[in-house]
Amino acid sequence: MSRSRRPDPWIILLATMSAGPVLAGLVFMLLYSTGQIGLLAHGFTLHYWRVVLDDRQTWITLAYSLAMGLASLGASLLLALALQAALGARLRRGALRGLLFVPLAVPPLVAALLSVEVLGNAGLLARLAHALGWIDQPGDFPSLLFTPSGVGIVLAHMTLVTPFLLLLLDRLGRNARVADLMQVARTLGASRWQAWRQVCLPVLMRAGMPVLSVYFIALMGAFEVPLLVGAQYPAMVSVLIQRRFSQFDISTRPEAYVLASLYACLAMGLLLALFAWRGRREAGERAA
Amino acid sequence: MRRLWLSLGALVAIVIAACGRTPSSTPADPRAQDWSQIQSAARGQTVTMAMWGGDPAINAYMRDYVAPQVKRADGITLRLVPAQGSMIVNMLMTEVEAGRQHSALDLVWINGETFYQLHQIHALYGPFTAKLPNQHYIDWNNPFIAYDFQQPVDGYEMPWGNVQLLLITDTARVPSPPTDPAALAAWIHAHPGRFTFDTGFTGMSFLKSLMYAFADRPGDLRGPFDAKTYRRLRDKVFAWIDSVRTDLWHHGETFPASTAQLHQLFANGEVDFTMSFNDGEVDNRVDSGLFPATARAFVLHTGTLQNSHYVGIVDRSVHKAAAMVVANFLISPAAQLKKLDPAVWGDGTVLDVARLPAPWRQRFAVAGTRTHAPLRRAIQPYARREPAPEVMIELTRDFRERILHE
Amino acid sequence: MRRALAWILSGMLVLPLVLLVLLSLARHWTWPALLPADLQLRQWRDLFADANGLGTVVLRSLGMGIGVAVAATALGFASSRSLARHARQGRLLALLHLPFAVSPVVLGVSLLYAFLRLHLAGHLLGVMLAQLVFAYAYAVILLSGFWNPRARSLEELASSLGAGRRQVWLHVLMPLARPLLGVCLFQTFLISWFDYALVLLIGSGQVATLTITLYQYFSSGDIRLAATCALLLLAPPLLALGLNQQLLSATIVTHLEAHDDD
Amino acid sequence: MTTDASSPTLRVDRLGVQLGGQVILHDVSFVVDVHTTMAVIGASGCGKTTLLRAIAGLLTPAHGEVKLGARRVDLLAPNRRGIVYLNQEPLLFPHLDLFENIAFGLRLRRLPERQVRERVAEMLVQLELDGMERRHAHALSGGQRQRAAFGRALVVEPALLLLDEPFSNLDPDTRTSMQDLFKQLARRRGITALLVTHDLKESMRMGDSFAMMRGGRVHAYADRKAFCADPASGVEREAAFWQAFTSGDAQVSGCDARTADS
Repeated sequence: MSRSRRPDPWIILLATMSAGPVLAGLVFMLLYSTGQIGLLAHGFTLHYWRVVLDDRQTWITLAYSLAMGLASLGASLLLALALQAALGARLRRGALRGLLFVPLAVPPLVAALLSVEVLGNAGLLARLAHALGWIDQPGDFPSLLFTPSGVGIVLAHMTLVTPFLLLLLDRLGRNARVADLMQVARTLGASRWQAWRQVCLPVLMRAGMPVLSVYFIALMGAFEVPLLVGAQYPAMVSVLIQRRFSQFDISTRPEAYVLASLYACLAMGLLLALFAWRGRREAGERAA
Repeated sequence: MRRLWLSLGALVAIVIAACGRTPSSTPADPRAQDWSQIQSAARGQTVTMAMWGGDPAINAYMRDYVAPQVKRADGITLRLVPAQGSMIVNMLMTEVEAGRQHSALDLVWINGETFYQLHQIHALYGPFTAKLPNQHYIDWNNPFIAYDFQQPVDGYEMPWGNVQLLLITDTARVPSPPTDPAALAAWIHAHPGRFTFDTGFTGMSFLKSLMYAFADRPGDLRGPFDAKTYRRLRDKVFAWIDSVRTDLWHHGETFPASTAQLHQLFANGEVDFTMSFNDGEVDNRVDSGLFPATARAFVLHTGTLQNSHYVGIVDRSVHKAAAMVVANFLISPAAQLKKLDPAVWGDGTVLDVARLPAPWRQRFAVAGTRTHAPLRRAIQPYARREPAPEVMIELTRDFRERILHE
Repeated sequence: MRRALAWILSGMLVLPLVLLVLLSLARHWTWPALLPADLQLRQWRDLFADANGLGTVVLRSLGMGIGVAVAATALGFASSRSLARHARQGRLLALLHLPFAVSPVVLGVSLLYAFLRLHLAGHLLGVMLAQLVFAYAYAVILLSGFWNPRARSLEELASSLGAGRRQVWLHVLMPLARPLLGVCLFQTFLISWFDYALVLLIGSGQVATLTITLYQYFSSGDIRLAATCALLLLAPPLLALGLNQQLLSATIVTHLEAHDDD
Repeated sequence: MTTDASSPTLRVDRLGVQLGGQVILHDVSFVVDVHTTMAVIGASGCGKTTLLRAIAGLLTPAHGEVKLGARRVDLLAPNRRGIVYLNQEPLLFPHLDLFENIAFGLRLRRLPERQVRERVAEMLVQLELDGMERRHAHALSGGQRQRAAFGRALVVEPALLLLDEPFSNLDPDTRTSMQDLFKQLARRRGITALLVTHDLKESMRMGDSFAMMRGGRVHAYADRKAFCADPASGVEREAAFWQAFTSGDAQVSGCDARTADS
């Protein structure tokens, strides 16, 4: 392979298009939130940073986003694994195979709208419960949406993520020849459960880890679903940033930037740690 | 390799050039011109108007009626973009910060805190209303029109419509709705989970109406912001909320984020009340099938807010003359009459009918009949003026802190 | 047992679509009715008669999507080749994931100012450029899976048989990558077509797309009109699904997978 | 069949290649006479492939010259050198059928359609592949693919053909028949070729002249005799093995009967 000394313009484009906007945005937010640019700028100040760092809500929101991301991904993963274990090859046959793709055609905005209509207190499920005589009033139906527990957010995300994970697991399984490996385990005396638990699961998780972690970071920053079905409080971080950014009180804008910078650093940190870990893992495997 | 660099460079240049087109000179200030000069300057221009775009009825009025009219009569192209309230403040503020000389917006549909905030950052052009020929029909003595949230509009905003806050219920479920806070609280206790209000503009306006109910003196909320009075009344309102809280929808742990959500809850039958800051809306909603035919609007007899909404011209607009001509058309008797019809929009007029020429007076007298809300005449006695804009800002913040525990 | 479960799952997958169709046709559908009382086409009529004409909105969204897809795929294809040959591939790959990590909302609020400065905010082109950041990164990641040693050998073979740079791309690489390019075009189209956050922020309300319209109806409380919009939003991907499932199955992760295979 | 009169002598002069700071080729110099095949024998990892790729222009050498006749080609793009590089694996373009694969180079040269047809048809007959024109790569056997790859290279009448272990993936019978076919075609078309292999027999069968490669250095032999006489070439050991084998003394020589590929 040739490596000319001259920089490859496509690599420069690649770096500028991906890191450029992120870094430019970060620098801008840092300048703005320290009072060096903007309408409210009166010279360098750490006031807004202090306000946001002292605000309990900042930490609650970050923790909540982390929790929602984990819960959404974890629940989807559990469901996908359960479906895969329960349905096996049937997932790849007949109408179900095509139908599994349907949720991939649904944007988050529509998923959120649908969860309002299905999961709401007067939604389809509640009406079914009513028709079955289980409840009298919409209020009797358990509240799934707009609650701090975030059930609605998790459920809406599950509809979006699970089919994707099913496809992913299927593909990873075939790439890693999980079925063959499990057969080997069985001939070595493993029970069906042991084979799944000790061979299938670890192999899939190991292969799927990089993808899953990127997905987790993306879910942590989700916007449309928590905007439409999340509680007023606590809010997920994207929603809170947007809310602070476009509030009437224009003095909150620097605070929105502080929050956004904090979150951006957190997400970038996680991502880079993930890639560093992957790099090390690959290097380790090559060496071994 | 070099060719690639060149083409990448050219691409960037094209993008910047395509977007960077700005008018090279700023036209003369229309305030120094007479109306016919303004009209001829306006001809052929395009006016971009920011307005809330969520109501098909309003959209249809603007697109099918206003836009063709100004095109035909004045040669102006009206471009409507969906933006409202804080979004407009944000856009204009960001434009100022970014040093844009020419705003993307010309005309903005605003009131209350939006007006207050835009005024703060000097984003509005004015005074201009005195230049409009049709402003003679406006009753500037009406405090509901001349003051926007206790702030004199001073020619920086042109009144466009006038509305009053109403509660809406389904008479099939609630035959005789409660009309004061005490009765409402009793009803809530008797019907747990069936009442709530939203945390948006309308819900906060409902709370402001309650402040009027708890006020000792009628003048309590008049004039500039008074922190002491505000805190006293706020505490009473919060005490009222606390007293009913556990019997609110979802035990008062969460609230709908917007009137839209509240409407949806009401339409689904999840709660028995919703509210609207447009007294003509309920007819429109029944007509579109969202609300049941048995839906009725009513007012708290302890008073509900009435306010006007306005259009302002953006200070950095380069189409001020055309924006003024459009604004003038919006307050023409014909446009106002059309807007009054619940089938079209159902928005109250800002014109003083007594000042209109005779044929218009008759038309206005028979127009705007609605069947699902009391007539304006009947609820006018309960109308209260909007308190100072700081009340809204403070109340929103305090509500978030004290009730939502944010 | 398995069969029953498969049926239930199928039902759950179809139900949302049925629900959307019913919502778009329902006039009254209040608690506790399981089905709407009366169905009619009024919402559809209203929608297409509404402000600025929904036709324009759909065309604008389509145009944006196609523009973003073509640009992202073309630039991404070329860049992915360089990426595949770069010594620091892992690091560059991490860079490409950055926009997705910081999320569209954060990128939108932090770039609005710069976009305004460049006269890009509130313009179709500006929104497309912002979407391109995501679509391009996606395209590079997806397409870098194409440049395996085999593709490289074929490329070298063609050039050793006398094909010039342009001929290699035109007669060898593009035909070879065609299925993947199709997937990439479609997926990057969806990035733009489904986008809400960037249009909201960078578009500053001045670029009305289908998602913006949907949200507006939703936030005005008319979920029936919102559902009608939602059906329009689902139409292209569902249509594509009917034609070719591969178009939808590709994801941001195909590349990561490909790397684990190596 | 006409011989290509323009096919000149290949002259490689002090060619050096570094990859990642490591020296892969040290000042390699040798000459291949026109219309002859030089066989370079060497163990895997000795730099054989790098040598061919440097001559083909698929990587940039650190220094040195490559001349075809009087013309210096090392500064030209790979597609302008008139040198065809053939991989070990018979790579056919998967998006083209057999006919179009062979026609690929001719089409690049914009030959008239009639000529393309004639020359491809003729080549197909010589390769004994006639009747399979419309088949795609996956419908051909390994040997057929190998022949097709040859035909595709020969039909453009390259000034130089570079063969990188061309038959290593084939079973012994097919390999022998391919070697014969190549020999026959090379003679008939007056091909100048450079062949690298680790198979001693293959080099003996196919080479007109010989070289030995070890650790990035090339040693060219004056003639066949010199090649056989050099103990490093392994020819004598091989011969000794077979002699011992046929005389029933296999046990003794079996252990050191390894050819250069170990």
